[in-house]
Amino acid sequence: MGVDLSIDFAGIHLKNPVLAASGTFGYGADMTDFFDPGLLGGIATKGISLLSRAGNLPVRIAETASGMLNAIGLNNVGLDAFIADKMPFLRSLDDTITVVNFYGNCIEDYVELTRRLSDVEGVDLLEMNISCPNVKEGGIAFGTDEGMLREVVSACAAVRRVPLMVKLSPNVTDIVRMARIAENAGADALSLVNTFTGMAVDVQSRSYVLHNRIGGLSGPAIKPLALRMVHDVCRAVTIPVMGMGGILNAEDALEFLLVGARAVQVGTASFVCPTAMPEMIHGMETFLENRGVASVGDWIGSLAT
Amino acid sequence: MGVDLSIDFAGIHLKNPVLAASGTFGYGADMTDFFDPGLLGGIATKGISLLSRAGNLPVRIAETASGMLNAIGLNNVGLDAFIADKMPFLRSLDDTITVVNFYGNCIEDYVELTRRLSDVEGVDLLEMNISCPNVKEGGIAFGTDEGMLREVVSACAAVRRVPLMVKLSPNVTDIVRMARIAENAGADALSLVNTFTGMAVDVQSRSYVLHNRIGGLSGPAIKPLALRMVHDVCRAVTIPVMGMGGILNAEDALEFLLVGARAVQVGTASFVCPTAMPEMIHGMETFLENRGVASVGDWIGSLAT
Amino acid sequence: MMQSTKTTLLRREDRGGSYFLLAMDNPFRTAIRPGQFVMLSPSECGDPFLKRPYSVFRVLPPSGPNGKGELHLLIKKVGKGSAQAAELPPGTEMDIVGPLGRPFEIRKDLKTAVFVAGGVGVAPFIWLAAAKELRSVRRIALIGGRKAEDIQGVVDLEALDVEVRTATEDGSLGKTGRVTVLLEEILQDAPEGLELFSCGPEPMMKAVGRIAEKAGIPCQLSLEARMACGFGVCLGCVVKARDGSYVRVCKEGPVFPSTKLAEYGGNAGEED
Amino acid sequence: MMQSTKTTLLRREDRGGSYFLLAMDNPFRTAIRPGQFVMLSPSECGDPFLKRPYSVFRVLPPSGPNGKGELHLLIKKVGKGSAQAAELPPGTEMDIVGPLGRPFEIRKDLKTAVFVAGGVGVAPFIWLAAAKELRSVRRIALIGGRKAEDIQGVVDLEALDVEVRTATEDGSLGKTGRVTVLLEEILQDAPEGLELFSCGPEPMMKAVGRIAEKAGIPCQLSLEARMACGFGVCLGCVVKARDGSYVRVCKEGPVFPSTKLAEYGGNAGEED
Ligand SMILES: Cc1cc2nc3c(=O)[nH]c(=O)nc-3n(C[C@H](O)[C@H](O)[C@H](O)COP(=O)(O)OP(=O)(O)OC[C@H]3O[C@@H](n4cnc5c(N)ncnc54)[C@H](O)[C@@H]3O)c2cc1C
Ligand SMILES: Cc1cc2nc3c(=O)[nH]c(=O)nc-3n(C[C@H](O)[C@H](O)[C@H](O)COP(=O)(O)OP(=O)(O)OC[C@H]3O[C@@H](n4cnc5c(N)ncnc54)[C@H](O)[C@@H]3O)c2cc1C
Ligand SMILES: Cc1cc2nc3c(=O)[nH]c(=O)nc-3n(C[C@H](O)[C@H](O)[C@H](O)COP(=O)(O)O)c2cc1C
Ligand SMILES: Cc1cc2nc3c(=O)[nH]c(=O)nc-3n(C[C@H](O)[C@H](O)[C@H](O)COP(=O)(O)O)c2cc1C
Ligand code: FES
Ligand code: FES
Repeated sequence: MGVDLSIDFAGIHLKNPVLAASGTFGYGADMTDFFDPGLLGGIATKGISLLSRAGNLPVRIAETASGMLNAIGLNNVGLDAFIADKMPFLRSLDDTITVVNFYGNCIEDYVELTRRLSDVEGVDLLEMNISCPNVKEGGIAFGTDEGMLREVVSACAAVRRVPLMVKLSPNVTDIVRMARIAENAGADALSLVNTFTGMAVDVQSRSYVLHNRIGGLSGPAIKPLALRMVHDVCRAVTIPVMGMGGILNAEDALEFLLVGARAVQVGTASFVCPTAMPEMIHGMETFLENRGVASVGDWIGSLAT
Repeated sequence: MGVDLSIDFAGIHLKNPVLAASGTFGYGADMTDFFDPGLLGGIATKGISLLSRAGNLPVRIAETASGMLNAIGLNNVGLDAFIADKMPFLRSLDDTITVVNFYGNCIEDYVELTRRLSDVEGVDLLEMNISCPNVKEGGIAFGTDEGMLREVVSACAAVRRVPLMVKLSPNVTDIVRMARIAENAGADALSLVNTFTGMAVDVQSRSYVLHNRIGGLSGPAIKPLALRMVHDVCRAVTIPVMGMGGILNAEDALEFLLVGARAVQVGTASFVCPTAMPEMIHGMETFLENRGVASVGDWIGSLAT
Repeated sequence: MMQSTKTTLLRREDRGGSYFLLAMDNPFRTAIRPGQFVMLSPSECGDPFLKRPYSVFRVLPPSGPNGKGELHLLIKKVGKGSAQAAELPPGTEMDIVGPLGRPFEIRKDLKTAVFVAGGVGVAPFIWLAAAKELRSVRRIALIGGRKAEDIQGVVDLEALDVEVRTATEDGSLGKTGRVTVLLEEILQDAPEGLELFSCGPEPMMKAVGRIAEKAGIPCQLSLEARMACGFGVCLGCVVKARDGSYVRVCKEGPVFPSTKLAEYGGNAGEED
Repeated sequence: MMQSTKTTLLRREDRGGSYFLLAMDNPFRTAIRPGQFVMLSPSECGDPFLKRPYSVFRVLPPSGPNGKGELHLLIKKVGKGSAQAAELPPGTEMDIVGPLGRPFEIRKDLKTAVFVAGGVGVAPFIWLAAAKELRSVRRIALIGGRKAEDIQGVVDLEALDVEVRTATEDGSLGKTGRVTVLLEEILQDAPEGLELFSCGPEPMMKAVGRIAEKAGIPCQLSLEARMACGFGVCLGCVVKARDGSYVRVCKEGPVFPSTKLAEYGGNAGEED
């Protein structure tokens, strides 16, 4: 018995392909009451900016059918506090990789964050967030404008000293095109999808539910859309892809791996079920074992076509 | 008592703003067992092409969280049979408007369909489908390529003799841009959204669920995305907008009207609840009456900003 | 006349393995014909999103002046919806649409009706066997399945004086092997005025269709398909007809003459 | 220590109007402090998608050797989730996360505790009133609401020897007017070692905070916010602190000293 769940991802060893998604697991230490975060393949941190950010005014979340909108606005402690206060815990998780999600207002921010985070001990992978729909400045434009995408990825790739993963926005006509641009500009890996731009209004008060008016849709509602994008991108690039969007359980995670993702991130599911990730890891193991698949690597991309 | 639910839409009188969405109500006569289709504001037919089309191979549908994927592939009887066999019933519904959804493989097809449908007695509004994700040829490209959109809309606008509504694809980076292009090219109205491109795979069989591999996502799952797009487009154009995407009940419909749609279409809801539309019309009336809104026209676009 | 309405669950009966029977109020005004089905929502919330199609297993007439009569479904637990249905407490209100689809056709000159069922595919044959028009007809049910628990409906059919023969692949009940073995046996006797009625897994029905056509015996197949609406508007449930067109399982079917279908009978589908 | 676990509904008690009490197994190993809450999933399917936060109304100790103890919630039907919760049959298994959030703080020198509650905001005060540390403290509950049925928890509080005063806007029970009128009366007596504890609609709590700060009386407010997680990771539930930062209602709260909050007390929110 025993299925090998480990995988190589952009040269990094993952003991299993399940990571906590950025913005849904704090800085790794908030959910220790529920399970040992050291069980995870990795943890993607809340998006870090150079300076701390208070985020958007409330109301910040709205429930939708099989999903939720969030307009957190990249509320984070800022780079220095992150390194000083949050990295020690993340570093203490030996074989659970630390993925630092980061965000800038301009290319210079992104470059500086890449440079400085590359030097922080324990940072295994950088996840460049160019796709947050909840902040007014530059961020989102990098994710939807081809020229800006090329420029920011090239600039950061030039100074990275740990692998650089670019997190793609799903709010585009042709995500495969964006993926190729990021790959050609030097990205070591891709992650997708970030949230879809959406809105909720309240007929009782005749007003927007979110103070920010728009928010990002996540959760099972988006799974079919995310799966299609991950499928298409995996067929178009040679760098590894981390898939996400609406994954609730082992079967969902296995679907993303089946279409070619080498690992998955799990976000909203943790809100609904705090132990979703450890249960998912266990469920994947059982499923693969029952099917006689010896290693998760054999499952990845094995969709019949 | 009595709320005035009627509205003018592109010069057409709608007795109420609830229409059956294309592809979800056949040619109007299939659901008479459940309710009198003459109760509706209008009926959008299944997409008509010049020649009949068999559509895609099964499996054509897949259930998803709060939604479904379809890959019907514009299975339809073709223009001649539509006019001969299906229009008589639609024409018999006196004050329920007939919206003919149509689809071509090339500009010439669209132009011929526009020309010929314009002459058919009882056709009140043409709905140009340039956004079906389920057919391999031209269709989808018209909805996502700016140049092609401009060209096909201009060409059809030049020959239309009834109002021309362009149905926009949500699978674009900037739907407002597409909306403006359609408006400037001569569209009399816009409808949105068509379905979002998605995928389902089956981990048991390790294969695609849909024979067509990809399908269009509809149902409540997409409501927040559709609502944002309708909201943004309504603020950007002066022609009337018909909103749709995941509307299940009166509250959902009122949300689309609140952000500026002058009418709504209801699709997938009818599968889940065949009487969703008449119940919705009744519910809208009750809601507006309880709030002292005398006319649905006063509600439209009345979102507090 | 189709209705979209509500029904109340009266009781649930365990039928062994993953099978159970749901008895509910019959909410329909129109008589339900054998072979017709309903779309049932096993939950009051929106998850699962779509209703599920189930064949009508049995209808009990109203008892007493205000009785509504009962509608019975035989359900196999295979996924989310059926698992939820298996947990519903009596008294639950469920959304239901029906009666739907084209029923079995019963020829005037029918002398011997052979039902060929696989697993839960036996469901429509109880109501068919009970049809008035079949009372004076010889009725034989051939039921196949993987193991004993997959052989359902035997007591119900026998109570209606149907001759029942069974086969299981693991030999745990009846003949060892597939149900088609039982069918070949019947055909050797070549009874008069014979017609086949079949419902079950796709490969089984394809085989039955082929056998029937080779032997020149009329055969009606009750098909399954994924359905979104169940009443003809979504075009999601189609199957290829022999003329190359697509026909809707929910509307032109679920019951088709095997000769109408492209992939059942004839030379098609020899892969099994 | 927070737990994500399951609980079984024991019974539902109608409390008039749109209020009801749910009694369930207390599945938590950690003692629940007054002011803490749970996230409850009122349905076994994924609709509604998110859990709902509810204050702990009462905890009953385990009775008998294998007893688990009981957890009581007082719920007002306002939307989808609470409407579903109101229909659950006893025996239903529900997902629950808890105990969550920062409880009320009980000062050593507290002499008079005044609970100012609006509507279902009375919920946390039953468990607070029962706290060991408050046994020798004078406890006064001021409960306001629109009409009589909105005045909840009176018997429960009186059973704990709490002095209860009520006010309704329509005058159907107690004083006519808002609960703040009752509060002003209390403050005229200016009892010693006074502290306010308040929970209810936002405008009410803002008014209470203002009154408390004007009078120089400490005041703890139990806030509401839309929550996705309930345990600090989504950053969805924040409220503005007086220092300009955002604090999480689910983690730094739900109970805050009024002086910590930007829009409660001080000069803020005079719009009411
Ligand atoms: C006309 C008709 C009559 C039927 N009568 C009965 C009946 O009397 N008793 C009964 O138990 N079942 C019957 N079925 C089948 C029944 O509808 C399905 O078993 C049910 O929809 C499964 O729902 P679920 O939520 O339990 O499973 P799901 O979670 O939806 O699916 C479970 C698994 O089955 C697959 N699946 C689901 N539906 C289909 C399908 N139609 N074709 C192929 N694969 C599918 C899914 O991909 C999944 O792998 C009938 C179907 C039709 C079309
Ligand atoms: C810490 C805490 C403790 C609580 N304790 C209790 C309690 O003991 N008893 C009790 O009955 N309720 C309590 N609540 C409130 C309760 O969580 C909500 O009433 C519940 O989530 C509503 O869910 P629903 O599905 O019934 O309504 P929904 O359908 O979600 O919403 C109904 C309406 O209320 C609005 N709404 C929902 N939640 C909020 C919110 N947080 N703020 C503003 N508007 C909102 C919605 O927009 C909608 O218009 C508490 C909330 C918090 C944060
Ligand atoms: C509350 C919340 C906060 C998020 N914050 C971030 C963030 O800071 N940076 C980022 O790249 N993605 C962020 N995301 C997006 C998630 O990482 C993920 O891409 C998305 O939610 C889809 O996955 P899911 O459906 O599993 O949640 C956030 C999502 C949620 C719900
Ligand atoms: C089964 C099905 C078939 C459809 N066929 C068409 C079509 O022929 N032409 C078209 O423009 N849209 C078609 N649509 C899209 C709907 O008209 C509508 O735009 C979409 O489903 C979103 O609305 P809904 O969520 O209310 O279903 C179809 C949708 C479904 C579900
Ligand atoms: S299920 Fe919709 S047409 Fe058959
Ligand atoms: S509800 Fe998620 S942080 Fe408070």
